[in-house]
Amino acid sequence: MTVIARFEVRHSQFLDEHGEIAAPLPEFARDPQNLIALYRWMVLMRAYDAKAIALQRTGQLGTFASLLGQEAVNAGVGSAMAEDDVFLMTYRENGVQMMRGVTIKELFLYWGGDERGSAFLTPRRDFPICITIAAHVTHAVGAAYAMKLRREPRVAVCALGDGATSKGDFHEGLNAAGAWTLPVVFVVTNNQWAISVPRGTQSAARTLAQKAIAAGIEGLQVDGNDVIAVRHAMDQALAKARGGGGPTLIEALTYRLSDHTTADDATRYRNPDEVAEAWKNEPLQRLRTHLTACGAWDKGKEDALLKHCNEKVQAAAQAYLDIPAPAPEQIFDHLYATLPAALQKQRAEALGE
Amino acid sequence: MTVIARFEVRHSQFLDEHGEIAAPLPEFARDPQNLIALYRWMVLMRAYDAKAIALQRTGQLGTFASLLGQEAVNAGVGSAMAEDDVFLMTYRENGVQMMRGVTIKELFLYWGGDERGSAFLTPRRDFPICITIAAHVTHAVGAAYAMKLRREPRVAVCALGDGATSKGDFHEGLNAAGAWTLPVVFVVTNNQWAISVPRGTQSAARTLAQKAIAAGIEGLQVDGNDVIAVRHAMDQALAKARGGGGPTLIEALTYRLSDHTTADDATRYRNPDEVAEAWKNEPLQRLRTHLTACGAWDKGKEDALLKHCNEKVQAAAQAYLDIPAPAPEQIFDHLYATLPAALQKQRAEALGE
Amino acid sequence: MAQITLVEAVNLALKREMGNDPSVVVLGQDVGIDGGVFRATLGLIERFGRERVIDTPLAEALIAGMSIGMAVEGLKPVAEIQFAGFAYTTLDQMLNHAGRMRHRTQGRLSCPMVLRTPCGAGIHAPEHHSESPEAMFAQIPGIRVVYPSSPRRAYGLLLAAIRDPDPVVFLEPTRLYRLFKEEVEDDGNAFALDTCFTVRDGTDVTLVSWGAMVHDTLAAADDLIEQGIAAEVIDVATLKPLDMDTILASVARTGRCVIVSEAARTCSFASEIAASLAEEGLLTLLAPVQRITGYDVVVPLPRLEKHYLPSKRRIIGAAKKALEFS
Amino acid sequence: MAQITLVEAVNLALKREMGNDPSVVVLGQDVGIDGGVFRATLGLIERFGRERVIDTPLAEALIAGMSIGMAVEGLKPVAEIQFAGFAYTTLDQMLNHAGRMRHRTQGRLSCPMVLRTPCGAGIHAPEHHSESPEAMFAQIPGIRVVYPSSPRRAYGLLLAAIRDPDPVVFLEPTRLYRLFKEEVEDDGNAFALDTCFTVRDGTDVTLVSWGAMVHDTLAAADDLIEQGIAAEVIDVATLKPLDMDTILASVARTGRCVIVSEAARTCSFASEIAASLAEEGLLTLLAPVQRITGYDVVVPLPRLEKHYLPSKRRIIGAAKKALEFS
Ligand SMILES: Cc1ncc(C[n+]2csc(CCOP(=O)(O)OP(=O)(O)O)c2C)c(N)n1
Ligand SMILES: Cc1ncc(C[n+]2csc(CCOP(=O)(O)OP(=O)(O)O)c2C)c(N)n1
Ligand SMILES: [Mg+2]
Ligand SMILES: [Mg+2]
Repeated sequence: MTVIARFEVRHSQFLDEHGEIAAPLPEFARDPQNLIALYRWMVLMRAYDAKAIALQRTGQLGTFASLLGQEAVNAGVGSAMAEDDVFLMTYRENGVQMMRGVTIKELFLYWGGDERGSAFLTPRRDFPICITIAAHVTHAVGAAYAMKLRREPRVAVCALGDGATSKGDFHEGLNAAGAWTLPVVFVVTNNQWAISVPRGTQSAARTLAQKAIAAGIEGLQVDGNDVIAVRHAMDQALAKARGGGGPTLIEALTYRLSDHTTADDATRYRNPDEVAEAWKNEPLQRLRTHLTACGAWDKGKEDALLKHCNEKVQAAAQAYLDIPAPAPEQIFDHLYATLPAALQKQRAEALGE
Repeated sequence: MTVIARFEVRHSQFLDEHGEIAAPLPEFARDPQNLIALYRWMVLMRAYDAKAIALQRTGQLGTFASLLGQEAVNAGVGSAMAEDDVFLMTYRENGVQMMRGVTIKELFLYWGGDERGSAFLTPRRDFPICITIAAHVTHAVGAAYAMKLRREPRVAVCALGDGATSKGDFHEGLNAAGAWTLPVVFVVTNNQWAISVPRGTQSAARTLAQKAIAAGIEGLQVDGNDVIAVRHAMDQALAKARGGGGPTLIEALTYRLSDHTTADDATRYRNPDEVAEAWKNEPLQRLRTHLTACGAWDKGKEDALLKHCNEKVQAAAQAYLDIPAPAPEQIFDHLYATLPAALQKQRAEALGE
Repeated sequence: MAQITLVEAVNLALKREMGNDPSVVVLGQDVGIDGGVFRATLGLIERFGRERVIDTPLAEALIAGMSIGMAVEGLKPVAEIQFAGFAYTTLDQMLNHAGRMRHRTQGRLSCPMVLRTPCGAGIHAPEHHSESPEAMFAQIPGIRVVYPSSPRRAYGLLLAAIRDPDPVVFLEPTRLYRLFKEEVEDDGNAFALDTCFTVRDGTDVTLVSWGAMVHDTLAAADDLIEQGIAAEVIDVATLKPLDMDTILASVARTGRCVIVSEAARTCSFASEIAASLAEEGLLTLLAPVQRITGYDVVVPLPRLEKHYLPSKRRIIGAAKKALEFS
Repeated sequence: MAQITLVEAVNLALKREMGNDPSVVVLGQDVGIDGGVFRATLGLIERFGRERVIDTPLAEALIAGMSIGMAVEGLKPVAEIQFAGFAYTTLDQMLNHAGRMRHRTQGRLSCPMVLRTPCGAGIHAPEHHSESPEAMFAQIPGIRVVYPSSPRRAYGLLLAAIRDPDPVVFLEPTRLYRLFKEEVEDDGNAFALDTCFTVRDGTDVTLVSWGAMVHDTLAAADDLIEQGIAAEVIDVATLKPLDMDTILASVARTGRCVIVSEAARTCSFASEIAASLAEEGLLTLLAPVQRITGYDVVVPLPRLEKHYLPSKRRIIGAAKKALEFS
């Protein structure tokens, strides 16, 4: 027996769960102002999330998937990407979407069951939310292929969950991205649960980062509650991709603090102690501790920020609620570039109703 | 950055391409009679293969996929399996099928485009040849699950090609087999080509064995032209599976010496030098050299064996050609346990023709 | 006898058959401790254990493919696909393998599996959660497609599906899961898998439907009778193989037929029935057949889905139009 | 003008459009140096390079999914699925994503891709190599389905498919790939994507077909004329959206219609046309519509496939039967 290949999976963390510095900070994180910018986004995400749930509970929004606990992954990814990169996402990346220019009103529209919520113009080329798990991994490969073919210094960033790594499309896409050395970054947000299925039931793989080995690409794990670690890994992966170095898979370890969606009741299958434990590890507190320790943050700033975020979210909610319902015939709009004759008849049928 | 997981891929070989012993032989291989038994099967496979191609070229058989060069993989797998294990295969494992009791006549029937070729009763529970690449990987998982549930000491063995490792079903099945620690052995016959697509185009992974890492299961590489290495790896993997140790992926390195099928012309895309080089490495010669060196084989035995195999194959071909054509209405047979009324009408329609 | 909902009837049939037959296993996403996102598998894991009530990794092709492997190896898997919108990745396995296993091996092997999935719109669900894929499955030779529309039929047909020696796709209308209750006796009696249910007798027009739309169709029939029009209502329920005889016999009496289904129209199961009428029932038809179906558009998100689903008004309009011919 | 085969016409259109438009790329298994297993992509890699003529890993869902990603990002991918039997794994991507991209984003993004695949039986191919999946694709809202039956139509329709701003599934009849040649001018002219072709005029009966069966249908029409029966033959070619007007107009003249297709009958495209006739053409029908199709069985292996494919005799029989009504 000869050893013919060796692999390692590394883990990175800069701020530990107590907000203490665990490793020398990367350049960008040495300026607290940069971290404050990230923190502000994370607080806005949390305010948005709370509002969305409140709207849903009062019958003013459809089923909603909370990103509670995953703010650091969102902020790390959203802040690292360039404007003309392309983002391909699941339903739990609304935070990244905001940072890229999707308005909160549009996000509410989406969850309100209105197609206009995916019609956002900024970011112009980002894909719509992908509900069918992992299907968008192959879309990311295609988008990245187009960028590479045209010699553009752009990157496709594809976010997915731990559950998604079990799906064939994930593997097919990852493998192809490796085969063509494409400019794509896969971010696996390992929040430990896929609805009621815990990470350990999903796969015997010790880490999800090691899924990259099958595709012959680089995989690494980061503390997904440490926004610095996420951002740093993204910076490196994006730079590598832009430089022709090919794909990277980043497993971001975090925790889904909420129910799967508002239609779910996680107490049915999840130990409350585990959730309580996870709360100690949540990403906002740790960053706030660090910023406070740096002298860059205090209670006054915190209160002002919370107020600002709540107002912003409230205004967006109102704007959303004020939008008139779409016209019934919108179900025929944009189905094709030009509505075929056969469908014009059906449209008339529908209007005749 | 902390290293949180390390992996290795190992390669094993006992007989090198010159027939020299490269590593201490495992127990079974120390008795030349055991190796002669394997050799006899390999020679029969080659005779069968040549006859099948001859029949196809003369219009007496449909498209045929040759196993030329892959005899050692076939013999290693076929000899290691227990009778009541279950084999799930592609079109290039006719050698294993023979060893498990499928008659050569039945194999010709299959390639002759006759469903009766998959109606073999021995081995009773083996699956039919799977043409849709990698779909049977998930079947193997289901079969292995059933065995485990019933506490049977049986194993599902699933053979597939290098190309098949790019497919989603492969990944979904491998991952699930790992998650449930199922009694299944995956044999990836890496013959370097998937029709015209070379192994390197298929994936950036350095080895195909490392695909196992993504599923958290053991993966190893063997010299697939060394029947001892294949057999030994199979013995170990089967024992492990039977003992509750879960799945193994074995990558068997070999070479497709033939065209992809009789419908293919490999000279269009493949360098003849590469093929000539591969011939030096083919599995029969090396085993013969070793057996001869052991004093267990000679020209007389070889000639007798060739004659025997050719006669056997010839007789099977004749038996195949003598079988009357199936009745037209067979297209309705066994579609359901009992033909539904709606289909009885269609059957009558067909008979009325 | 208890009054139970359709989803409870599904649960009851699963419990019954898992108790009867140790080879029955249930698998899918969240079918274990969560009891399935709709609670169809509630309580099964407690009663039958983790080995027979299997939470799978997130992979639908796997779920279908491993069900095939299990079935060939002698188990009777009942797989759940969480929503029909995620069932399209199972089509390859169902068509290329499940439906062929018996024929391909000329009876040596078989594939007694059930693929259950919730179907249909009208529950304000997110995208991909309101699909009606019955026609895709109905195209597949060698399989059966069943689509109950009441608790009692769900119970009797699911028992039949599990006991059937061939693969069955079992579609469950989410809109009806909890809409109403019915008395269901847990008597273990299975229904036939190839007979339509005439759920209301009438002489003027035949209304044919299945799944959730059966209820809108019955509601339309209620309104019609007040207007002096007696509609016969057929719940197809066992879509494939199709019991066309019951439909033809009804249309022979009424001379008029409206087919009501929420799936998009093109190549739908409504088209199949209309085609069979054009072929075998033409001489008895007094008016054109009408398909009142979903439009050939993407099933809309919640805000517009009611404009997509055939309304009672459309059904009534079609029935009246049919009666204008003489 | 050259006499070329259907597969050569496909190749010609690909060459033409790759030359015209640098955003067109071709991808699939063995489409590169091998030129595709049927040689449809022959010579493309030499002319346009490995970056635009892409040998993919062995993964059909990937091929469809990455085509979507490419199309959204501004390329015009023309993907080849090696045989239609391996295209079922693309349905999820085509239905859940390709057909929805434009609507879902309300016009912000679009998906101008072509998914080509050889279809149909009759070439004595192994299992899964003789499938006719047109109805599955035709069910999908937001996409087009095209199925040419001659070199000229293959050329003009493929150009149209590539230029179309929406996803098109382009089905190619393997049985016709090399069966006959036709003069095809490489003039870059695309055909309309929503108009049937009336390939033979007649007054007694309308025969409707597509794909390889158009030729058996024409052969039947040849025989029929000798028996004094003038059949009109329509090649549907652009299946979705369907140009039902041409068919209805013909049936209004002849009063009789036989639909010929090799796909299994249930929920087939033949059913769709028959259903539309029952709905919109009933008053002009003088005889029941007949579907002469494949049976609802697994497409047989080579030895029995001829018993599955609709024969000329069956077509002629159906036409005559239609004429027995008066
Ligand atoms: C293909 C597919 N199957 C099933 C579902 C239903 N479903 C929605 S979310 C989910 C779990 C996803 O888990 P994970 O990938 O870990 O993402 P998370 O929800 O934790 O962010 C499932 C099974 C789906 N949307 N798509
Ligand atoms: C799903 C699917 N896609 C495409 C094909 C067509 N096809 C048949 S064999 C083959 C290559 C398979 O390569 P590999 O897995 O390496 O097996 P080998 O032929 O080398 O034994 C392809 C693409 C198929 N049979 N199934
Ligand atoms: Mg998760
Ligand atoms: Mg190979």
